[in-house]
Amino acid sequence: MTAWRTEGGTAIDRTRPLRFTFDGRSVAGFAGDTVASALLAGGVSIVGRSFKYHRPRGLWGAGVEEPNALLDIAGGMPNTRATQVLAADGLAVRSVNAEPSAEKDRHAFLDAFSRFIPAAFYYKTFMFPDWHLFEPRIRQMAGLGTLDGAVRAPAFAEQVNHHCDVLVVGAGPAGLAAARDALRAGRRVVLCDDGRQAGGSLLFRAATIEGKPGAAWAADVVSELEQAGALVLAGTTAFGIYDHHLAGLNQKGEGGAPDRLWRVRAKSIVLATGAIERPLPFGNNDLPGIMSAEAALVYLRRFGVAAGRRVVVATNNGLAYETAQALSAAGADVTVVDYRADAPSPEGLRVLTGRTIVKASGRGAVSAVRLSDGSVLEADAVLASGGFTPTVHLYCQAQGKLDWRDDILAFVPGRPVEGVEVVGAAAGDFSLPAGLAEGAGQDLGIVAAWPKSRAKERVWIDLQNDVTAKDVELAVRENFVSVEHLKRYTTLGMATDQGKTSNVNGLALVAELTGRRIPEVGTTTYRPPFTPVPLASFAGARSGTRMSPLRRLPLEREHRADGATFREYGGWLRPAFYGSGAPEDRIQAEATATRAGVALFDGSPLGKIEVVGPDAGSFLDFIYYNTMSTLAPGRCRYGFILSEAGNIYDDGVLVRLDENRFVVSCSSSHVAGVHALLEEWRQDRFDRRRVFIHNATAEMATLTVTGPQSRALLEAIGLGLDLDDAALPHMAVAMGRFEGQAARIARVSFTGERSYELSVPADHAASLWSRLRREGQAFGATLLGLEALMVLRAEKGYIVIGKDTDGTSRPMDFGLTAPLERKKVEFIGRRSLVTEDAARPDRRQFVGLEAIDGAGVLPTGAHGIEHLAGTPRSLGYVTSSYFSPALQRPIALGLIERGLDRMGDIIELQHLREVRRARIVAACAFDAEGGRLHA
Amino acid sequence: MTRHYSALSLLKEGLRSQQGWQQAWRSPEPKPRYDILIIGGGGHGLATAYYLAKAHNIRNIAVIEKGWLGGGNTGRNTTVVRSNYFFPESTALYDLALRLYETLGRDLNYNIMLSQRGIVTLAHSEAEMEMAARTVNAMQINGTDAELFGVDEVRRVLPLLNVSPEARYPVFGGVWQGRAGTARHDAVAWGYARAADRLGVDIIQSCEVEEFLIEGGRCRGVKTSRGEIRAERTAMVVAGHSSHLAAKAGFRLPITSYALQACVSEPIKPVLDTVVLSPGTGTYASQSDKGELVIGGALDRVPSYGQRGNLPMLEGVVSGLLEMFPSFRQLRLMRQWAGIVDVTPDSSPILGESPLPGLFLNCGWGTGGFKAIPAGGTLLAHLLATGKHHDISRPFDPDRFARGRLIDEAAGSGIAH
Amino acid sequence: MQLFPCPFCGPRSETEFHFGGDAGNRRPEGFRAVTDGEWAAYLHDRNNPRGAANEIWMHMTCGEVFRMERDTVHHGVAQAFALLEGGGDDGLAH
Amino acid sequence: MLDNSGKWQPEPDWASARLAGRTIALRAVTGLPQRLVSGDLDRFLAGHGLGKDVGALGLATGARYAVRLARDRLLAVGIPVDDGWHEAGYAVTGVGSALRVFEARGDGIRDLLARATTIDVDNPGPCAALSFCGVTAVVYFHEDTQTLRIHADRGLAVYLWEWFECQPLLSAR
Repeated sequence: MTAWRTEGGTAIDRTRPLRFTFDGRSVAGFAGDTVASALLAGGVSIVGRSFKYHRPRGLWGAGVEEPNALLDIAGGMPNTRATQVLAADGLAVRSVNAEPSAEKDRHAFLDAFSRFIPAAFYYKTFMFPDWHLFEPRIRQMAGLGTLDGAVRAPAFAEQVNHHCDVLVVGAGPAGLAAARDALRAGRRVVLCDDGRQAGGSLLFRAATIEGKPGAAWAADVVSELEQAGALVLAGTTAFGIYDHHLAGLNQKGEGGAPDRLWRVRAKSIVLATGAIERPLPFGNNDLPGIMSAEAALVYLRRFGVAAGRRVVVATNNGLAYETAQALSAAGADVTVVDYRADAPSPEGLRVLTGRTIVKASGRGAVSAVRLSDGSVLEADAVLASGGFTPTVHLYCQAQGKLDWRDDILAFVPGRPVEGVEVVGAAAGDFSLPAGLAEGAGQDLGIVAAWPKSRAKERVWIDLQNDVTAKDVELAVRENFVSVEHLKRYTTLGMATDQGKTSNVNGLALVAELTGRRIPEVGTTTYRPPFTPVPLASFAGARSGTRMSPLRRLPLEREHRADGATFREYGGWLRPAFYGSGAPEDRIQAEATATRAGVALFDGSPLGKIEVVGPDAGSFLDFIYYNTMSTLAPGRCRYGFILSEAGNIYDDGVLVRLDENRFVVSCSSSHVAGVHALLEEWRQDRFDRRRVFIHNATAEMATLTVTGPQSRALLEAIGLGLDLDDAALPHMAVAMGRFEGQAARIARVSFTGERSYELSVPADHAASLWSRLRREGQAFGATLLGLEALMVLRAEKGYIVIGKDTDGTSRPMDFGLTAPLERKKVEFIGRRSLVTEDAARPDRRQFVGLEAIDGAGVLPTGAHGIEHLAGTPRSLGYVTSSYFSPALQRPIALGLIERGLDRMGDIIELQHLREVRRARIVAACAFDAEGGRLHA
Repeated sequence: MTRHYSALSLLKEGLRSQQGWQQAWRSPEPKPRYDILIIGGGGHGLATAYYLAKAHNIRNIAVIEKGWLGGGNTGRNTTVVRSNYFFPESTALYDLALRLYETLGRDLNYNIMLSQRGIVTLAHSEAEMEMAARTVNAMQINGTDAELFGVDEVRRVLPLLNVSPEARYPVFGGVWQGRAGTARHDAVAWGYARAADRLGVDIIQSCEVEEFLIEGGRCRGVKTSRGEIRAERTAMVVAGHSSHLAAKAGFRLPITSYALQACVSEPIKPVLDTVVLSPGTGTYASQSDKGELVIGGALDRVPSYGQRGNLPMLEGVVSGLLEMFPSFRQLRLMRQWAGIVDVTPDSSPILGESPLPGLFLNCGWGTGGFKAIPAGGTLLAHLLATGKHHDISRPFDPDRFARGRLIDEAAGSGIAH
Repeated sequence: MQLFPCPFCGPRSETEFHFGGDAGNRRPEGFRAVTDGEWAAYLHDRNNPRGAANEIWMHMTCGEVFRMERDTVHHGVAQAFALLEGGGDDGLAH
Repeated sequence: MLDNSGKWQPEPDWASARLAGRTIALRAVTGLPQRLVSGDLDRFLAGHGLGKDVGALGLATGARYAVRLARDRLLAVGIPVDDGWHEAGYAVTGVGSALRVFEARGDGIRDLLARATTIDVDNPGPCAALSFCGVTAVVYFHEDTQTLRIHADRGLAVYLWEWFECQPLLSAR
């Protein structure tokens, strides 16, 4: 190809030259050039290598449809289309899939073996001795671009939601006219176009609209839209239409800025997405120098680049004549090969009618074409138009169905889709908008030029995936005649261009081979995105700590000052332990100090969901496994909440503040779930005027004072209430005051020690905490992190939902059967507790496990096993396991089959193929009588 | 004609312009009566037919498919095969499938491109490491391969994974199953179809069930868009349409249908050698032989039969991938799609006779149907041929719902399957 | 992203909603008399229609539990209905 | 043992925390008395001399007002009333500590809403509880339509702040 710069070029600024490198070679261009236009102008004819056969490839298109010119941009994105990236000074780009360069690709020899690697050859071989011996090499050969593992850009993409009345996709003449109409009718309008400048075909095809040159008219319409407040988005691709008229738009970031994702919710959508030119099927139609006729017009008018000096324009329709005339006027030697016998011959053009191209030839680039009449035309560029395929992807995504039109040989939108209108070339209308343009629109006047079976030459259908007509014939021969089978078997249309240029030619060939009409073959499903969209655009702000937030404690600042090590627990950031030193030592010391004196623990994440109203008691009887309406005001009760399937969903203490007000203390990780469960049953089953749910978890910080000295410490603080055990026994609650605020004090223990949970408004938590710290010094108060708390509660055999239970645990597995036997009223999950499964004797039951082999702490996750006929079988597993500082020996909890009936039995435990021995014991290992709760 | 596939036959056909290849399967007209009728020409249905013919020597079989072979979930999944399950019942089922997959290419004379590149299910905290140990021990006891990986071993198999402690989901290790991997999904359907066709099975595409023929309280076949087809035993193997067909047969199923989305990036040279799943981000990924990153995540939250992608779930899944692999921020999304999966209350499949005698069920695989195809086919063939459950399929009978004896992997292992 | 109409709040994004099962899946009461089969049908069996569906949903941001008629194939939403005050007694709730 | 205290940034000093972009500025508001009220809202509003409550992007004025959160629930701001059940038919729970309040001012409010919510600002609806940056928040205007108030769970306030910080709209650049 000997392309050259002409005069003109509306997109480039010749006063601003620039240089970049392609495969290490320096290329000159101007500001406004795409990499593609600069490569073309710079005489680079081989811009890439084909996927499978490594054939040399040149530019085919000028926009999103480009199948060949894929580039890796240094520090940027692999597989970028040269037609869609602006040339810039210092840019370094490489062709993909070619080593060391597209010009000299070391795998070019593969083309000579093409006959042995037809479509889907891999299904037929590589089975012996085994596929895995061949696979690594195949993987190396496949793929296109190369990822730079060190690059982590783009870092961020904005995501914007927008509502409008009318979204117009495509700012060509039809789209502009539609947007202006909607605007003038008072609608909220969004107009987007994937080009950097609005105008579409008006930017390169000659037209006069409302007395103005097309491009000037387009600019005027855009300024009218913008001035009236319409949102006009250039460089923005509508990549998907989703449910309920939601359009996904990706706006290209200019000047190194990241892209931006728009989610546009439109009452109606106008698709003015134009049409894409098809290749003509002839032998070697993939040679560099063979280009879309429309793309050649774009390069000439927009970028001042003529595709060749000796040009053949080959066409089966009338639209390619503008290319021929423009290139001729620019000084190229042009011959038109018109497939139509009765084509009109415009003055000054050499037109050969009623002839087709049979074959192109040339080494590395096209040099000549042989015609159906046997004649040979020399050419350094062949500009082909095989007709136009309306861009109906978005219409189909919006659940539209296509109709075939014989007059334009194309699929067009069929039955209307509510709220979606298709206009212009996308609807098969190739004339300019009615009433606006002067003179007749261009006449497509197309004749068929489909690929034929049994051609001698190799004719490419899908350039990017290297699918030829022979591949399609093979697929049909093997009965892969469904259009989806054809696509998957040959990979036709599955490349990064998603078949924009190949789809219809492939269908036409199948139609011929199977004796059907093209619409009978059907089309494949169009799926988003219309063109590839940066993954970063979908991620938006979701990364790092913004990926999914943790809840933060009101006292986080205080814990940081106390040297807490923070960990994530059930959606909260919480202190694991305090101070420096070996974590295990710190944890043991905190646990020991708690039992010896007093500890302060931040239990603020504990759920506090208020249930208020005259029906609260009967409501909670239904919610809980346990009876709750009999709870006296000022008292607390432990209970389970089950799922309807009878499995334990959550546990916790219910507090009754007064006749009409309860507080559900659910697990900190279950607050949202329990809240929703309460709301749902309230509205679905109860009188929603007589019971209400308020989630006050964040309102109250809960500070736990636990240990034998806890009462003494609280007395030193003075909370304005009687702390005598008669007035405030275990499992009672009372109201006190702190700094003039109501403080709720509950005698509830998760350590087995005398404990007080102090709940105060979170804004007052810091001063209560510092008061406890200050007064606590006299008692040697320790700070207790969550890890040590877990040890303390395990010594007592208290369960942690989700750790000591799994999704199949039922209350009877924990020995709690009384409510089922005694409770008179319905509750969630009740009927599921009398099924065969719930009654089966071999359930996994909650027990303690005592290591008897002297080998230290049992591994959590180890399974109890028994052997049946030499085969191991799991009996359940260790759920919690620690070294007990109080007992000075390992302790463990587990769910073991029939465990409650096997007290004292010794079982084997297996962990990572090693076997341990343990005795089944009661879950509570420390202070079984519970005396310390009252000590 | 060339029937057998091999390097030699490729060479031979290359020399004669590929003219001698035989049809992969015939396109027969339906007969009025078969011994066994299978509704659904996806992987499970075709495998059932193949094993009926091969293992039970029953040849008078038809598979009817309303669209094109493998056009349902067989052609819409993320191609992962694995058996890293918790309960012995599940391990027995999925490991049977994996064992059959290991020899399937040679068995079918069709390269299904089984690539046992391993799967690592990441653990992001010490608590998740304890759960991972629980799972690994269960798998080892239940007789399948599993290792507990530490962070160094994870880094070795996933060099581009962000294992920094500063990652939103830091990596502590994971559950490794080395025999897991991927297989080419279309090839599995096509391989079974070709092999079943060779054994005489009639595979009839574009044949939609209109109603069931119910006589004397039994299913006697179906009325289709291509006429009545009678059979004494009929199997319904129609993932994504199970409830809809069940309604035609007069019963309801414990199934809700959801869209499961997946997507692929543009192809790139190899960067990801194993399958990786992160419970923290809710994303899993592998790289296909063609170079595309195949990315999946959780189910959509809205029950649906629309086989379409949607933005919210896609955005979550993609951001999860980028959190795991920051360098993937350079890539683009090339294609997005969705399959419709049948979700049961315990996410385990249903295999057994339906409430309508004579009609048998293979459904409810949720997101796990593809990996189970050889087992689903083997077990349903056993049930259809003998009238009795195979030991491995017995726990998956639909009677488990009334007995309360669910096989809930998510509940048992804490890891979503 | 679908738009669902909360009967109180109006149209909101699907991400604000939680699916609550079939409308009219009435909970069998009187646990002693309920058979295994009846209970399993309530717990597990679903209409799961392909096409017109009649479902219970919760709008998570306001907590409203309501009934919605929609299409599971093309995702058109026909209408949403508030449940009756005093419990789901319009015969359509659980 | 892994320590996450570096990864999760401590919360800013809310009294002085500010973010400012070209068209919008953001700060925290402290000390607003807030209560959840559920039940007979008409009686509550009448009993406290309040007019109608405001919905999503509604305009509240003064120091005493009510914002609607659900069919039968509202957020009462600046109205002293005891917690618990009231025989007039409503339940009250204080949430003055539970909800952190942000205030955004400027021409860029619509741009902020477009990034943080999917609400149609021209048709926002009667309920001010909506998903804001992925978390449930109460969102309405206060005093004028250039001043947006956002109430959200205090535990998530740092997340919201980090989300605001990463938006070009709220960066000084």
